Amino acid sequence: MLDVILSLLIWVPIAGGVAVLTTGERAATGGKWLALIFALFTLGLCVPLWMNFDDASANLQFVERAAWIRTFNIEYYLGIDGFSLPLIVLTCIVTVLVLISAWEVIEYKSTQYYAAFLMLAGMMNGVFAAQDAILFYVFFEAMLIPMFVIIGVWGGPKRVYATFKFFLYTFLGSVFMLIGLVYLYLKGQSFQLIDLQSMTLNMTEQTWLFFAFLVAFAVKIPMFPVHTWLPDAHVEAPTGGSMVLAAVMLKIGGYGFLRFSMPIAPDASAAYAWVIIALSLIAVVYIGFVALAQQDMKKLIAYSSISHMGFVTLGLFIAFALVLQKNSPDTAALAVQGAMVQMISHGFVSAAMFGAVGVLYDRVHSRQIADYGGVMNTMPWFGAFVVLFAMANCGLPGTSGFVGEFMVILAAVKANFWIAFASALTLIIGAAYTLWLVKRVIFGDVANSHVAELKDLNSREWIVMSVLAFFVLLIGLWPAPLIDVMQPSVEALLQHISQTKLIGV
Amino acid sequence: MIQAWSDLIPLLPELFLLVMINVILIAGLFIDEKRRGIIHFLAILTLVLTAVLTLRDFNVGQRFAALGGMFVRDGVSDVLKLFIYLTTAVVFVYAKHSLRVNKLFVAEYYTLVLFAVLGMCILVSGGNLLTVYLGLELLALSSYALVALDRDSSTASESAMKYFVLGALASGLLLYGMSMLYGLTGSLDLGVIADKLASGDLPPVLLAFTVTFIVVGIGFKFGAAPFHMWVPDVYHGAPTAVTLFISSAPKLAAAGMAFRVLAEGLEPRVQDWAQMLGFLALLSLAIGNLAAIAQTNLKRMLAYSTISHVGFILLGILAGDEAGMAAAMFYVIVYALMSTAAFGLIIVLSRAGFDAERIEDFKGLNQRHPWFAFLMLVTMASMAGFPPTIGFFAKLYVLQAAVDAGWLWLAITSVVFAVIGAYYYLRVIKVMYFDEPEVDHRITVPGDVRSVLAVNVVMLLALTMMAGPLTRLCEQAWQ
Amino acid sequence: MIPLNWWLILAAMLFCISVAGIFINRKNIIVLLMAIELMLLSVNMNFVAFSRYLDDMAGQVFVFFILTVAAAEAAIGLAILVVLFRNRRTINVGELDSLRG
Amino acid sequence: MITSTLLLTIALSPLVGAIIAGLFGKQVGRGGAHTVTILGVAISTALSLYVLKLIAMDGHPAVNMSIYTWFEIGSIKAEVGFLVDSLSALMMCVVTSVSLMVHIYTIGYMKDDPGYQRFFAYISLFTFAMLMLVMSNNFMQLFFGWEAVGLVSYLLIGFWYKRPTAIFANLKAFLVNRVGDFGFLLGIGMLLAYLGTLDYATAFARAPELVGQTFTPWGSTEWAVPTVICILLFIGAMGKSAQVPLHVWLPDSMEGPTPISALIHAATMVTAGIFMVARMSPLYELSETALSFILVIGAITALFMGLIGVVQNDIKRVVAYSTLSQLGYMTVALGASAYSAAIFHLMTHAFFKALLFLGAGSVIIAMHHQQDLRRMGGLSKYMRVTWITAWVGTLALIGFPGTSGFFSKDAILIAVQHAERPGATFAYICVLLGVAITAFYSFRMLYLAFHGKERFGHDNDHAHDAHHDDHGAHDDHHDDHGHHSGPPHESPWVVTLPLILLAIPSLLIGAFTAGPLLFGNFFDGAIFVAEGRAPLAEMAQHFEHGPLAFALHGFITVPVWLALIGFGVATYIYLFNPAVAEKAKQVLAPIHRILDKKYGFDELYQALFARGSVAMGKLFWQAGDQAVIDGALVNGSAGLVARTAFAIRRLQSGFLYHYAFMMILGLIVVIGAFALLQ
Repeated sequence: MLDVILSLLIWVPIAGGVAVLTTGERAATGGKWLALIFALFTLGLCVPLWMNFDDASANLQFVERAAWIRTFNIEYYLGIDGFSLPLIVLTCIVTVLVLISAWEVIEYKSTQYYAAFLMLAGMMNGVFAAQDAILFYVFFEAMLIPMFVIIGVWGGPKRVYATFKFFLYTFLGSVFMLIGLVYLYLKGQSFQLIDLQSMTLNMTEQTWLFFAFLVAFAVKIPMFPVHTWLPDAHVEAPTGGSMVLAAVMLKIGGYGFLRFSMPIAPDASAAYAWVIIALSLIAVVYIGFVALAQQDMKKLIAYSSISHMGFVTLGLFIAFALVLQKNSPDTAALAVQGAMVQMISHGFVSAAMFGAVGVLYDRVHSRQIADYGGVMNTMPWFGAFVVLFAMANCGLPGTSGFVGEFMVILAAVKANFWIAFASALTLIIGAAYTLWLVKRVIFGDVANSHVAELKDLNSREWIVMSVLAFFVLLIGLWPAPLIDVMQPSVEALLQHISQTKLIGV
Repeated sequence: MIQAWSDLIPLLPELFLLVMINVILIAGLFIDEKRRGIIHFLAILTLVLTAVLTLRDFNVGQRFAALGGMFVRDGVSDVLKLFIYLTTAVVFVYAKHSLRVNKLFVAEYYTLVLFAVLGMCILVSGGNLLTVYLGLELLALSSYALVALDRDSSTASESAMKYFVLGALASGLLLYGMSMLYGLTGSLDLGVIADKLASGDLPPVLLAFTVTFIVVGIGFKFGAAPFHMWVPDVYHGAPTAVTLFISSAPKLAAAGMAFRVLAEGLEPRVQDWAQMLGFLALLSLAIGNLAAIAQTNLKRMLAYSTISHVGFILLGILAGDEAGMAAAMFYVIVYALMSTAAFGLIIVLSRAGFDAERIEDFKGLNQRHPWFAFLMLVTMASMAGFPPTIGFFAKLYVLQAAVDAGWLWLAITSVVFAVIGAYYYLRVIKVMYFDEPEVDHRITVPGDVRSVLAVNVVMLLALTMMAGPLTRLCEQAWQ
Repeated sequence: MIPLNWWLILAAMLFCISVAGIFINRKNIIVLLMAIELMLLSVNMNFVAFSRYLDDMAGQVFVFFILTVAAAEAAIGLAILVVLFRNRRTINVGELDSLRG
Repeated sequence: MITSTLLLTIALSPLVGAIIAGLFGKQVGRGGAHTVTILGVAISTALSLYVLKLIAMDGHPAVNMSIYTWFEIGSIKAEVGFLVDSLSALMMCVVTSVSLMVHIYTIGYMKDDPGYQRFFAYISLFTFAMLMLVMSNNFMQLFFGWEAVGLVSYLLIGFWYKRPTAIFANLKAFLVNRVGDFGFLLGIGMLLAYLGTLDYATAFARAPELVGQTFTPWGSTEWAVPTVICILLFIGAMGKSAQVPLHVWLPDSMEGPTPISALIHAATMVTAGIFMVARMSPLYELSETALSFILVIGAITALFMGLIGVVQNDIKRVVAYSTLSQLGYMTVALGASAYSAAIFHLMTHAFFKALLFLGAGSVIIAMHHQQDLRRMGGLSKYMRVTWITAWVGTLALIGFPGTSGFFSKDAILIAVQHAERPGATFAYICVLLGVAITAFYSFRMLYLAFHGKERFGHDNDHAHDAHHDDHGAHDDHHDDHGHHSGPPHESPWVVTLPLILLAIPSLLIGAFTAGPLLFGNFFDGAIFVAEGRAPLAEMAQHFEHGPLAFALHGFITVPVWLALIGFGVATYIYLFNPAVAEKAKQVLAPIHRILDKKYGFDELYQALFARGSVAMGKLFWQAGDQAVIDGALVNGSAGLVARTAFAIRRLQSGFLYHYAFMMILGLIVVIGAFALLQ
């Protein structure tokens, strides 16, 4: 089984989605259970995956390789390393939680809802497992359609605008990447990432490729100034949509940076790292302030996601300065690790925050902060969870949110004190917008009749919240396992980017 | 003159087709309304048998010429023909339903379509300007008649008239170019012409002038901007069953014509016509994608989307080399599949006295009939070129060829327009999935249409798994 | 004898006139049909002239085919015209704009 | 023998208590909750004392062990581990013992509160966090404890989350602390960047390398690395230990229940900054500049926060301001590199300030949660124990010779007097004046509360309303406690017992420990003072005749006289001639207003940061995101496309001749373009 486990991780959920679709609306409950079983099975697959993963080597593991379209030497080429593994596990966990959290909430076309999420999960696993650029691109793009439908069908009043914005934004970004890939293929007659990464390219080529990739992934992650699709998408998306979007889909941007931009165009990345660093800092500070001004809970969390993603890009790209100028690979590793941990952590935290908003929305059907206040009085357990996740969101030590930011900031100090200075401002701003939100929603006296008649978490929501809380604390208190899994790949990456590709051109 | 009967062997499919057409023509006179199903069956049978005959000595990479080089058979022509038969057969299946509900279920439809098919076969096998012209006209004249099939529809007759006049104008231009070419090279045989041009002792400006006329003729058949003006009106005005046909198979033929005349006859002047096609491609992409956004009628929208697809096909052709031609061929085949699927779905939704041709008519389809909604979703995704549909690989193939031939800027422009184009395909999906249904009558579809449609659409997905063989086929056809 | 160019120029002029006829005329569709005929004739003239000067029969053979096709074309054109008139009660080009946009 | 098990037990037993009380509060009930938590804290208290004994008496060597690796990336390693030496051992004892007292006290203070279990969970959790902080052997864990105590403080200040004032105060506290942590984290980052380690031992060992290294913030400006690091770290301390200008959160934190004011905002958490600087003494000794900076900041805090205390009418706020000023004293000591003196004062202060707070709390219970001094008076005859212990605490606070406060404060004063570094003189003046001020407000509070004529009674309810106007709404809290009026009465034993237990060390601990802590070798290896710096040398001479002699000698020293002056003035005004107070208020109106407005820090911050940042956010959002990016770029381009689309659509006019013309035009264009190209 292990030699096809990646295929299973991709196709089992997709097949499950199809199966669920066929059950139709009449057997909705059966469909739900079927979906949940498929999701759980997929999650179960992660256990052998993690167990048998050799965290001592940076090589691809569980490799599956088969010719697909010989004409362009496109292969069905799967394999994972330390970067992919945690993200795949994250995807599977979040998917299960999303299905559970939608259990009684989604009545309209519920089987389609579940099917969409299952397919989405398979495609996202595909993105993280693909080692062939076109295969990656196929999954990368294919994901958009289920998400488009999810937001559009089960979304809020302004969903049409949001979905189109989301879709076209991402699509526009990715086509440039496609051209870049085509160019690379024509140069090297291969789409396999390994070949692309080892290909020598002169500075001009690298620069063009770098920016082609940048557009694609900057939109996805998203970076300032191409971030405005995210708040709209989140506000309109159903809870599950927001959870997956924030927890996994954004990560694909960061993942893309370290799979494509950095290794394929290392010299250009080094030369233009300052662009990304500047944008990341803007994301951290500017977006932080924007989040402070939000009146809509989901918008606020969406903006905070953007600001947190700033740490991912920052961590990835200060690595260049650290390796090349400061010549301290360890700190660089710290930075990249920080970025990765930040991604995983944000996966859980943001999912939790959106889940929490969903819990409130299901009861009161409002996302406006002004409509709440003193929720603690009627939903003490919920309040406790929210406070925990809020703390994680503003990077309190002991929660996962702290680890990534801590590492990135520490590394940044080595790279340049002022970068660290700017990024560390998140300690203040992040705490400000998160805790102000908590103050206005959770604390205080019962604000209105809606809040007065709130019921505390039911067992279903309990499961979701506590699982997320578990991981938030686990990573926060003991990140070592996660980091050890990634370490060899990180070192390999840094090793790779530390050598210029210009030689021989 | 004929050296030997064996010389006619390559023409066997066409000859058989011709015979059968006449049979059907006559049968049509005697078979009455109720038993017209026979005609339908007969027509499909004809196509199948013709396909069998074509396959009989189907051999990619091998080329033989008949009638003193007037009629050529090689991988390109055969592959195209096979897909012409296939699409036409599918068209017949869909059309029957539409014709029935629109009281147009007449034998003429079948004879005319089959004549058009014959014309296409001759066109894609044309080794000589004369055969090319005859094939073209046979196709064109039958199409004009088809468009006017619905005698009582004023829009149909109007669009037929427009089609006719513009078509005549276009063939006039083409003929003028042919005459000049004849005058310059002293021959009508494409092979000889190629050699003459290759020798290159001819006045370039005059040649360029000539080439332009021929390109215009081809551009018109494709419906490439700025010679696209007929496309929207004809697609819109003609009965859906006819639009279904006109939008699919003839594009294959047009591609074949381009291959014959440009890639073979005018091959030495590639730098001339490549640039012209570049201009056409750019305009087609721009006009097609932009104008489609502003449409409310689905047939019209698809017309503009066709124009934009033509832009992509030209993108392949203008690469000028084998890879480019193969790419264009792949694209046009895929396009034919997508187009039949799209119009097929329109037909599925239409009922007596009501053509579901406005985009609004698809509102809430997901609630009325999730399966068809899903099929439409896949079709639209494929047309927009989203993975994992085959439409994506078609675009990828073409882009590769264009970039390889040094048309990077055009490739980039094309993908940007593809993104703009995505908008109106998404709008269809949006209407089907996000909106509430307005009408709520049951959708009743004959089983054959239902199943063929399913296969047709699923192909758009399944082909991505098996994109290898198809691409290889196109490659070999151009070895 | 008359140099080739004269023929060509004459043909070109006829061609231009016919083309102009197609898009300048805003009245009667019949005129369009005539213009189309004229266009084909000009092309025929080209072919004949060329075949004469190249003394190669192919050109003239082509002409025969063109004439035949032209006949067929005219027939279909008129047929459509009739249908159109039945539906519209007019053959005025300027009124054929129900399909647009 | 100090084993990891032992230390883990010390650290974790409060955590266990917290978890049980917090998650299973309903199941275990009130009794269960306080039993488990008190048990947990009691265990770690006992064990901490045992550890201290081992280290102090049996000369057990300092222990530095790592429990598990938090992460390891190449050479960069973050572990969770314990460093237990005399310094941390002492802190552990202070923390646990005060915490224990507070736990017991809470049983009485919170007995009617619905959040009983939650409260115990919090304070036990706090104990755990504080222990992690003091026992840490590396910066990562230090930062963990640092923020964790901040979190619990946040939760506890907002314990009565219905009160707007409370949830405002806790947000404010957290954010101000975050400002400090911001600097603190950067400091850690600098350390890592220049020393490449997060581990204390390694860092201190390599610290000398820093000397002479410079850091270029911009252009050609050059800063000494040690100074930068130390100041950054100290910014963290300023946040936690509420030094000017980051002090604003502490007074507001009095919105929390009194026990935590005693535990967190007097005895332990706020002293974390002091502890941290002492812990980092090997670093701070490298930077004169940083030390002077600390000295000046501390001095300012010591004097000016004390002054505010003079005009406060809320009994808890008076104590709070005195805490601020005492923290200033400790900081000054640090600035004078008299780390041991600072720690010594930290310890004594922990006891007597906790005592005072709990005493205040006891009064508050008696007055049915009336906190306004103007509504008290003459309580001495109703609550004897509280009254006496309050006297003890006050004497210790003003440093009355013989009390523990006397030794610690004197040590600081002498240290500052003999420190030769920029700002020392200024600091000395400040702290001297501070002594008088301290005495004045301490006795003012004492008299207003326990002596003079009773100002409470039948107008009690009215008093409440008046009181509301002063400080937020406490009404819901009243509902918690019912509203039994009638004469005040002594609090139950669970309240008075801790008072007594705290009064003893407040009186005596100084005398017994001053010798070893200040002049002995107790802190050797834990606290490092540069060669030739002996801030307490002169004091040592006086001290060699033992604490008693020293105490007697104390009576002829300046500070004590200043204290007595303060005492005299307070006694005259508030015991014999209250009218003077009013008169003084009129005469010194401007000063009074400045003090009453607390120098306007709050208003300034509110306007500048709170409103300012929200306004900026709105600006960014509406101008940047909505107007420019979305409005102009995104929707703008979409609109452009749409307009073009409709324009092109118009080309399709429907007229045959237009179509034909278009074709011909296309033909001509192509040919023309070609002619040009050729």
